Amino acid sequence: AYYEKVGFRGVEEKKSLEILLKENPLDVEKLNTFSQRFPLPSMYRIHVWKVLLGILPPHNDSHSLVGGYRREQYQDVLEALTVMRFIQRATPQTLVYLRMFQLESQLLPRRSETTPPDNKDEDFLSVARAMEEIVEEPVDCYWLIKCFVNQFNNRFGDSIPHLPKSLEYYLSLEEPPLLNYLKITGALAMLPYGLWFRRCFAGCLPESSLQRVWDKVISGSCKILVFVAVEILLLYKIMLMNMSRPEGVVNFLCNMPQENTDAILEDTRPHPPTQHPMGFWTKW
Amino acid sequence: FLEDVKSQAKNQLQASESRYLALRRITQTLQMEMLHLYSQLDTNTLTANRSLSNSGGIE
Amino acid sequence: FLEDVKSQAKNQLQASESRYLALRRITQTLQMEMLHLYSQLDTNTLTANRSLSNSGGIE
Repeated sequence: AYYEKVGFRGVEEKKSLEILLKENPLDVEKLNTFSQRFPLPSMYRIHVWKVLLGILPPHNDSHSLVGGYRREQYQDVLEALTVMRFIQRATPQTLVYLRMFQLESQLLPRRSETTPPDNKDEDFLSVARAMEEIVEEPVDCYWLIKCFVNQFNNRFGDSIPHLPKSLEYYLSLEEPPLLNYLKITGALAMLPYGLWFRRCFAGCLPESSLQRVWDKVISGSCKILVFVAVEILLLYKIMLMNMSRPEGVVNFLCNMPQENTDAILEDTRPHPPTQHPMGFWTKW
Repeated sequence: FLEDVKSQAKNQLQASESRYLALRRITQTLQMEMLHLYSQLDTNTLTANRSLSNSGGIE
Repeated sequence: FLEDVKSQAKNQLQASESRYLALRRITQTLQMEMLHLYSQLDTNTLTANRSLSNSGGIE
Protein backbone atom coordinates (compact mmCIF):
# COMPACT_ATOMS: atom_id res chain seq x y z
CA ALA A 1 0.00 0.00 0.00
CA TYR A 2 2.87 2.30 0.82
CA TYR A 3 4.42 1.89 -2.61
CA GLU A 4 1.08 2.49 -4.26
CA LYS A 5 0.82 5.72 -2.39
CA VAL A 6 4.34 6.72 -3.40
CA GLY A 7 3.64 5.78 -7.01
CA PHE A 8 0.41 7.74 -6.98
CA ARG A 9 2.15 10.70 -5.45
CA GLY A 10 4.81 10.49 -8.14
CA VAL A 11 2.19 10.76 -10.87
CA GLU A 12 0.53 13.69 -9.13
CA GLU A 13 3.86 15.43 -8.76
CA LYS A 14 4.70 14.93 -12.40
CA LYS A 15 1.33 16.34 -13.43
CA SER A 16 1.70 19.42 -11.27
CA LEU A 17 5.19 20.03 -12.64
CA GLU A 18 3.80 19.76 -16.17
CA ILE A 19 1.26 22.43 -15.33
CA LEU A 20 4.01 24.67 -13.98
CA LEU A 21 6.06 24.14 -17.13
CA LYS A 22 3.17 25.17 -19.37
CA GLU A 23 2.93 28.61 -17.79
CA ASN A 24 4.33 31.48 -19.78
CA PRO A 25 6.33 33.11 -18.34
CA LEU A 26 7.49 30.33 -16.07
CA ASP A 27 7.14 31.01 -12.36
CA VAL A 28 10.73 30.39 -11.31
CA GLU A 29 9.82 30.78 -7.66
CA LYS A 30 7.27 27.96 -7.89
CA LEU A 31 9.70 25.76 -9.79
CA ASN A 32 12.24 26.37 -7.04
CA THR A 33 9.76 25.33 -4.38
CA PHE A 34 8.78 22.24 -6.34
CA SER A 35 12.39 21.23 -6.72
CA GLN A 36 13.03 21.80 -3.01
CA ARG A 37 10.17 19.52 -2.06
CA PHE A 38 10.13 16.75 -4.66
CA PRO A 39 12.68 14.93 -6.78
CA LEU A 40 12.38 16.17 -10.36
CA PRO A 41 11.07 13.60 -12.86
CA SER A 42 14.12 12.68 -14.93
CA MET A 43 12.51 13.63 -18.25
CA TYR A 44 12.17 17.25 -17.09
CA ARG A 45 15.25 17.52 -14.93
CA ILE A 46 17.68 19.10 -17.38
CA HIS A 47 15.09 21.59 -18.61
CA VAL A 48 14.17 22.67 -15.08
CA TRP A 49 17.82 22.94 -14.07
CA LYS A 50 18.46 25.20 -17.07
CA VAL A 51 15.60 27.48 -16.04
CA LEU A 52 16.60 27.54 -12.37
CA LEU A 53 20.21 28.33 -13.25
CA GLY A 54 19.19 31.10 -15.64
CA ILE A 55 20.51 29.37 -18.75
CA LEU A 56 17.00 29.66 -20.16
CA PRO A 57 14.83 32.68 -19.31
CA PRO A 58 11.31 32.37 -17.83
CA HIS A 59 9.58 33.19 -21.12
CA ASN A 60 9.04 29.99 -23.06
CA ASP A 61 8.85 31.86 -26.35
CA SER A 62 12.40 33.19 -25.81
CA HIS A 63 13.89 29.74 -25.38
CA SER A 64 14.86 29.09 -28.98
CA LEU A 65 16.44 32.55 -29.38
CA VAL A 66 18.38 32.37 -26.12
CA GLY A 67 19.24 28.72 -26.67
CA GLY A 68 20.78 29.78 -29.97
CA TYR A 69 22.86 32.45 -28.24
CA ARG A 70 24.09 29.91 -25.71
CA ARG A 71 25.12 27.53 -28.47
CA GLU A 72 27.01 30.25 -30.35
CA GLN A 73 28.82 31.33 -27.21
CA TYR A 74 29.86 27.74 -26.58
CA GLN A 75 31.11 27.35 -30.14
CA ASP A 76 33.02 30.65 -30.13
CA VAL A 77 34.92 29.73 -26.97
CA LEU A 78 35.61 26.18 -28.12
CA GLU A 79 36.88 27.31 -31.52
CA ALA A 80 39.22 29.94 -30.05
CA LEU A 81 40.73 27.47 -27.60
CA THR A 82 41.34 25.02 -30.43
CA VAL A 83 43.08 27.62 -32.59
CA MET A 84 45.25 28.64 -29.62
CA ARG A 85 46.12 24.96 -29.09
CA PHE A 86 44.85 24.88 -25.53
CA ILE A 87 42.87 21.83 -26.53
CA GLN A 88 43.55 19.06 -28.99
CA ARG A 89 41.54 16.23 -30.37
CA ALA A 90 42.72 13.98 -27.55
CA THR A 91 41.98 16.43 -24.72
CA PRO A 92 39.51 14.84 -22.28
CA GLN A 93 36.10 16.52 -22.50
CA THR A 94 36.11 17.63 -18.87
CA LEU A 95 39.45 19.38 -19.34
CA VAL A 96 37.96 21.11 -22.38
CA TYR A 97 35.16 22.36 -20.13
CA LEU A 98 37.69 23.57 -17.55
CA ARG A 99 39.65 25.56 -20.14
CA MET A 100 36.43 27.06 -21.49
CA PHE A 101 35.37 28.02 -17.98
CA GLN A 102 38.78 29.54 -17.29
CA LEU A 103 38.72 31.58 -20.48
CA GLU A 104 35.26 32.93 -19.72
CA SER A 105 36.23 33.77 -16.12
CA GLN A 106 39.50 35.37 -17.23
CA LEU A 107 41.45 32.73 -15.33
CA LEU A 108 43.08 31.04 -18.29
CA PRO A 109 46.87 30.83 -17.87
CA ARG A 110 49.12 31.46 -20.87
CA ARG A 111 49.43 28.35 -22.94
CA SER A 112 53.16 28.12 -22.34
CA GLU A 113 52.46 28.34 -18.62
CA THR A 114 49.65 25.86 -18.17
CA THR A 115 50.12 23.82 -15.03
CA PRO A 116 48.49 20.62 -13.81
CA PRO A 117 45.04 21.25 -12.27
CA ASP A 118 45.15 22.61 -8.71
CA ASN A 119 42.62 21.81 -5.96
CA LYS A 120 40.02 24.23 -7.22
CA ASP A 121 40.39 22.87 -10.74
CA GLU A 122 40.01 19.34 -9.40
CA ASP A 123 36.74 20.33 -7.71
CA PHE A 124 35.53 21.71 -11.03
CA LEU A 125 36.62 18.57 -12.88
CA SER A 126 34.76 16.34 -10.41
CA VAL A 127 31.56 18.28 -10.87
CA ALA A 128 32.13 18.22 -14.63
CA ARG A 129 32.64 14.44 -14.70
CA ALA A 130 29.43 13.91 -12.75
CA MET A 131 27.47 16.35 -14.92
CA GLU A 132 28.78 14.59 -18.02
CA GLU A 133 27.15 11.39 -16.79
CA ILE A 134 23.82 13.15 -16.39
CA VAL A 135 23.79 15.39 -19.47
CA GLU A 136 24.71 14.00 -22.87
CA GLU A 137 24.52 17.10 -25.04
CA PRO A 138 27.87 19.00 -24.75
CA VAL A 139 26.42 22.52 -25.05
CA ASP A 140 23.88 21.87 -22.30
CA CYS A 141 26.49 20.04 -20.26
CA TYR A 142 28.99 22.91 -20.36
CA TRP A 143 26.41 25.55 -19.52
CA LEU A 144 25.05 23.49 -16.63
CA ILE A 145 28.52 22.91 -15.19
CA LYS A 146 29.46 26.56 -15.54
CA CYS A 147 26.27 27.94 -14.03
CA PHE A 148 26.11 25.28 -11.32
CA VAL A 149 29.65 26.08 -10.19
CA ASN A 150 29.16 29.85 -10.42
CA GLN A 151 25.84 29.85 -8.62
CA PHE A 152 27.14 27.51 -5.94
CA ASN A 153 30.17 29.69 -5.25
CA ASN A 154 28.20 32.93 -5.32
CA ARG A 155 25.37 31.76 -3.10
CA PHE A 156 27.10 29.40 -0.75
CA GLY A 157 30.77 30.31 -0.92
CA ASP A 158 30.57 32.01 2.47
CA SER A 159 28.55 29.19 4.08
CA ILE A 160 30.76 26.30 2.99
CA PRO A 161 33.39 26.78 5.71
CA HIS A 162 30.63 26.57 8.36
CA LEU A 163 29.10 23.32 7.14
CA PRO A 164 31.40 21.03 9.17
CA LYS A 165 30.16 22.75 12.35
CA SER A 166 26.60 22.33 11.17
CA LEU A 167 27.25 18.64 10.54
CA GLU A 168 28.55 18.29 14.09
CA TYR A 169 25.40 19.93 15.41
CA TYR A 170 22.97 17.65 13.56
CA LEU A 171 25.03 14.61 14.46
CA SER A 172 24.85 15.63 18.13
CA LEU A 173 21.05 15.60 17.82
CA GLU A 174 20.84 12.33 15.94
CA GLU A 175 23.59 10.13 17.28
CA PRO A 176 25.76 11.51 20.10
CA PRO A 177 27.75 8.26 20.59
CA LEU A 178 28.88 8.30 16.98
CA LEU A 179 29.83 11.97 17.23
CA ASN A 180 31.86 11.27 20.37
CA TYR A 181 33.58 8.37 18.75
CA LEU A 182 34.54 10.44 15.73
CA LYS A 183 35.83 13.17 18.02
CA ILE A 184 37.90 10.89 20.24
CA THR A 185 39.53 9.07 17.36
CA GLY A 186 40.32 12.34 15.62
CA ALA A 187 38.30 11.32 12.58
CA LEU A 188 35.85 14.23 12.84
CA ALA A 189 38.45 16.78 11.78
CA MET A 190 39.51 14.58 8.89
CA LEU A 191 36.13 13.76 7.32
CA PRO A 192 36.03 14.30 3.52
CA TYR A 193 34.48 17.76 3.76
CA GLY A 194 35.90 18.83 0.41
CA LEU A 195 34.25 15.92 -1.36
CA TRP A 196 30.95 16.52 0.42
CA PHE A 197 30.69 20.28 0.61
CA ARG A 198 32.81 21.66 -2.24
CA ARG A 199 32.20 18.94 -4.82
CA CYS A 200 28.61 18.39 -3.68
CA PHE A 201 29.18 14.59 -3.53
CA ALA A 202 30.33 14.40 -7.15
CA GLY A 203 32.28 11.18 -7.50
CA CYS A 204 30.91 9.97 -4.17
CA LEU A 205 27.24 9.20 -4.77
CA PRO A 206 25.90 7.26 -7.76
CA GLU A 207 24.19 9.27 -10.48
CA SER A 208 20.62 8.52 -9.38
CA SER A 209 21.19 9.82 -5.86
CA LEU A 210 23.43 12.66 -6.91
CA GLN A 211 20.76 14.09 -9.21
CA ARG A 212 18.33 14.34 -6.34
CA VAL A 213 20.87 16.05 -4.11
CA TRP A 214 21.69 18.49 -6.89
CA ASP A 215 17.95 19.22 -7.41
CA LYS A 216 18.06 20.74 -3.92
CA VAL A 217 21.40 22.48 -4.35
CA ILE A 218 20.30 24.07 -7.63
CA SER A 219 17.02 25.23 -6.15
CA GLY A 220 18.86 26.97 -3.35
CA SER A 221 19.70 24.70 -0.41
CA CYS A 222 23.19 23.96 0.77
CA LYS A 223 21.91 22.50 4.05
CA ILE A 224 21.02 19.41 2.05
CA LEU A 225 24.74 18.66 1.80
CA VAL A 226 24.92 18.46 5.58
CA PHE A 227 21.84 16.25 5.80
CA VAL A 228 23.18 13.80 3.24
CA ALA A 229 26.51 13.68 5.07
CA VAL A 230 24.69 12.92 8.33
CA GLU A 231 22.67 10.16 6.67
CA ILE A 232 25.84 8.61 5.29
CA LEU A 233 27.43 8.60 8.73
CA LEU A 234 24.29 7.09 10.27
CA LEU A 235 24.04 4.41 7.60
CA TYR A 236 27.60 3.24 8.23
CA LYS A 237 27.61 3.90 11.97
CA ILE A 238 28.43 0.36 13.04
CA MET A 239 31.23 -0.04 10.55
CA LEU A 240 32.70 3.36 11.36
CA MET A 241 32.66 2.69 15.09
CA ASN A 242 34.68 -0.44 14.50
CA MET A 243 37.46 1.44 12.79
CA SER A 244 40.08 2.62 15.24
CA ARG A 245 42.24 4.64 12.87
CA PRO A 246 40.85 7.91 11.50
CA GLU A 247 42.58 7.23 8.17
CA GLY A 248 40.46 4.09 7.88
CA VAL A 249 37.27 6.11 8.39
CA VAL A 250 38.26 8.69 5.80
CA ASN A 251 39.35 6.08 3.33
CA PHE A 252 36.09 4.20 3.72
CA LEU A 253 33.97 7.33 3.28
CA CYS A 254 35.90 8.43 0.20
CA ASN A 255 35.31 5.06 -1.43
CA MET A 256 31.83 4.19 -0.26
CA PRO A 257 30.19 1.15 -1.77
CA GLN A 258 27.86 2.68 -4.35
CA GLU A 259 25.03 0.16 -4.09
CA ASN A 260 24.15 1.06 -0.55
CA THR A 261 24.19 4.81 -0.96
CA ASP A 262 20.99 4.70 -2.96
CA ALA A 263 19.40 3.35 0.17
CA ILE A 264 20.33 6.50 2.06
CA LEU A 265 17.80 8.40 0.04
CA GLU A 266 15.19 5.65 -0.05
CA ASP A 267 15.40 4.87 3.65
CA THR A 268 14.50 8.36 4.64
CA ARG A 269 11.20 8.28 2.78
CA PRO A 270 8.95 6.45 5.25
CA HIS A 271 9.73 8.75 8.20
CA PRO A 272 6.68 10.78 9.10
CA PRO A 273 7.79 14.40 8.57
CA THR A 274 6.81 15.61 12.04
CA GLN A 275 8.86 13.03 13.90
CA HIS A 276 11.99 13.46 11.87
CA PRO A 277 14.22 16.36 12.82
CA MET A 278 15.17 16.95 9.23
CA GLY A 279 12.01 18.51 7.87
CA PHE A 280 11.96 18.37 4.13
CA TRP A 281 14.58 15.65 4.03
CA THR A 282 11.77 13.16 4.49
CA LYS A 283 10.07 14.27 1.28
CA TRP A 284 12.50 12.17 -0.68
CA PHE B 1 1.66 43.02 -18.93
CA LEU B 2 4.00 45.84 -19.91
CA GLU B 3 6.41 44.71 -17.19
CA ASP B 4 6.24 41.27 -18.69
CA VAL B 5 7.27 42.49 -22.13
CA LYS B 6 10.07 44.51 -20.59
CA SER B 7 11.46 41.63 -18.56
CA GLN B 8 11.34 39.32 -21.54
CA ALA B 9 13.28 41.86 -23.60
CA LYS B 10 15.77 42.34 -20.80
CA ASN B 11 16.45 38.62 -20.56
CA GLN B 12 16.99 38.34 -24.29
CA LEU B 13 19.36 41.27 -24.26
CA GLN B 14 21.30 39.79 -21.35
CA ALA B 15 21.82 36.51 -23.17
CA SER B 16 22.98 38.38 -26.25
CA GLU B 17 25.34 40.52 -24.19
CA SER B 18 26.78 37.46 -22.47
CA ARG B 19 27.66 36.07 -25.89
CA TYR B 20 29.33 39.38 -26.77
CA LEU B 21 31.25 39.47 -23.51
CA ALA B 22 32.58 35.96 -24.06
CA LEU B 23 33.83 37.06 -27.45
CA ARG B 24 35.58 40.01 -25.82
CA ARG B 25 37.40 37.64 -23.48
CA ILE B 26 38.33 35.55 -26.50
CA THR B 27 39.89 38.47 -28.40
CA GLN B 28 41.84 39.49 -25.29
CA THR B 29 43.20 35.98 -24.87
CA LEU B 30 44.01 35.70 -28.58
CA GLN B 31 45.99 38.93 -28.44
CA MET B 32 47.99 37.86 -25.40
CA GLU B 33 48.83 34.54 -26.97
CA MET B 34 49.80 36.20 -30.24
CA LEU B 35 52.16 38.62 -28.56
CA HIS B 36 53.83 35.66 -26.95
CA LEU B 37 54.07 33.75 -30.20
CA TYR B 38 55.53 36.77 -32.01
CA SER B 39 58.24 37.15 -29.42
CA GLN B 40 58.99 33.46 -29.69
CA LEU B 41 59.22 33.74 -33.46
CA ASP B 42 61.58 36.71 -33.14
CA THR B 43 63.82 34.82 -30.78
CA ASN B 44 63.89 31.86 -33.12
CA THR B 45 64.79 34.03 -36.10
CA LEU B 46 67.53 35.70 -34.11
CA THR B 47 68.99 32.38 -33.04
CA ALA B 48 68.78 31.01 -36.57
CA ASN B 49 70.58 34.07 -37.98
CA ARG B 50 73.26 33.82 -35.37
CA SER B 51 73.92 30.16 -35.96
CA LEU B 52 73.98 30.90 -39.72
CA SER B 53 76.58 33.63 -39.36
CA ASN B 54 78.56 31.43 -37.00
CA SER B 55 78.67 28.53 -39.40
CA GLY B 56 79.59 31.05 -42.12
CA GLY B 57 82.57 32.11 -40.04
CA ILE B 58 83.82 28.57 -39.70
CA GLU B 59 83.71 27.87 -43.37
CA PHE C 1 2.90 52.68 -26.00
CA LEU C 2 3.35 48.93 -25.88
CA GLU C 3 4.43 48.98 -29.51
CA ASP C 4 6.93 51.61 -28.52
CA VAL C 5 8.49 49.42 -25.83
CA LYS C 6 8.58 46.48 -28.19
CA SER C 7 10.30 48.35 -30.98
CA GLN C 8 12.82 49.82 -28.55
CA ALA C 9 13.63 46.34 -27.28
CA LYS C 10 14.00 45.09 -30.83
CA ASN C 11 16.41 47.89 -31.67
CA GLN C 12 18.52 47.20 -28.61
CA LEU C 13 18.73 43.54 -29.45
CA GLN C 14 19.71 44.36 -33.02
CA ALA C 15 22.42 46.71 -31.84
CA SER C 16 23.78 44.02 -29.55
CA GLU C 17 23.66 41.55 -32.43
CA SER C 18 25.60 43.81 -34.77
CA ARG C 19 28.24 44.53 -32.14
CA TYR C 20 28.60 40.79 -31.72
CA LEU C 21 28.97 40.24 -35.45
CA ALA C 22 31.59 42.98 -35.76
CA LEU C 23 33.61 41.42 -32.96
CA ARG C 24 33.24 38.00 -34.56
CA ARG C 25 34.91 39.31 -37.71
CA ILE C 26 37.80 40.61 -35.62
CA THR C 27 38.09 37.33 -33.79
CA GLN C 28 38.16 35.42 -37.05
CA THR C 29 40.95 37.62 -38.38
CA LEU C 30 42.94 37.11 -35.20
CA GLN C 31 42.40 33.39 -35.41
CA MET C 32 43.62 33.26 -39.00
CA GLU C 33 46.69 35.19 -37.96
CA MET C 34 47.21 32.80 -35.10
CA LEU C 35 47.02 29.74 -37.35
CA HIS C 36 49.55 31.39 -39.63
CA LEU C 37 51.92 32.15 -36.75
CA TYR C 38 51.75 28.59 -35.52
CA SER C 39 52.46 27.14 -38.95
CA GLN C 40 55.47 29.46 -39.26
CA LEU C 41 56.73 28.39 -35.85
CA ASP C 42 56.20 24.75 -36.75
CA THR C 43 58.20 25.18 -39.98
CA ASN C 44 60.98 26.90 -38.10
CA THR C 45 61.16 24.15 -35.52
CA LEU C 46 61.21 21.55 -38.27
CA THR C 47 64.01 23.35 -40.14
CA ALA C 48 65.99 23.83 -36.97
CA ASN C 49 65.70 20.15 -36.12
CA ARG C 50 66.69 19.14 -39.62
CA SER C 51 69.74 21.38 -39.73
CA LEU C 52 70.70 20.08 -36.31
CA SER C 53 70.52 16.47 -37.43
CA ASN C 54 72.31 17.38 -40.70
CA SER C 55 75.20 19.07 -38.96
CA GLY C 56 75.31 16.04 -36.67
CA GLY C 57 75.64 13.84 -39.75
CA ILE C 58 78.49 15.88 -41.22
CA GLU C 59 80.53 15.78 -38.10
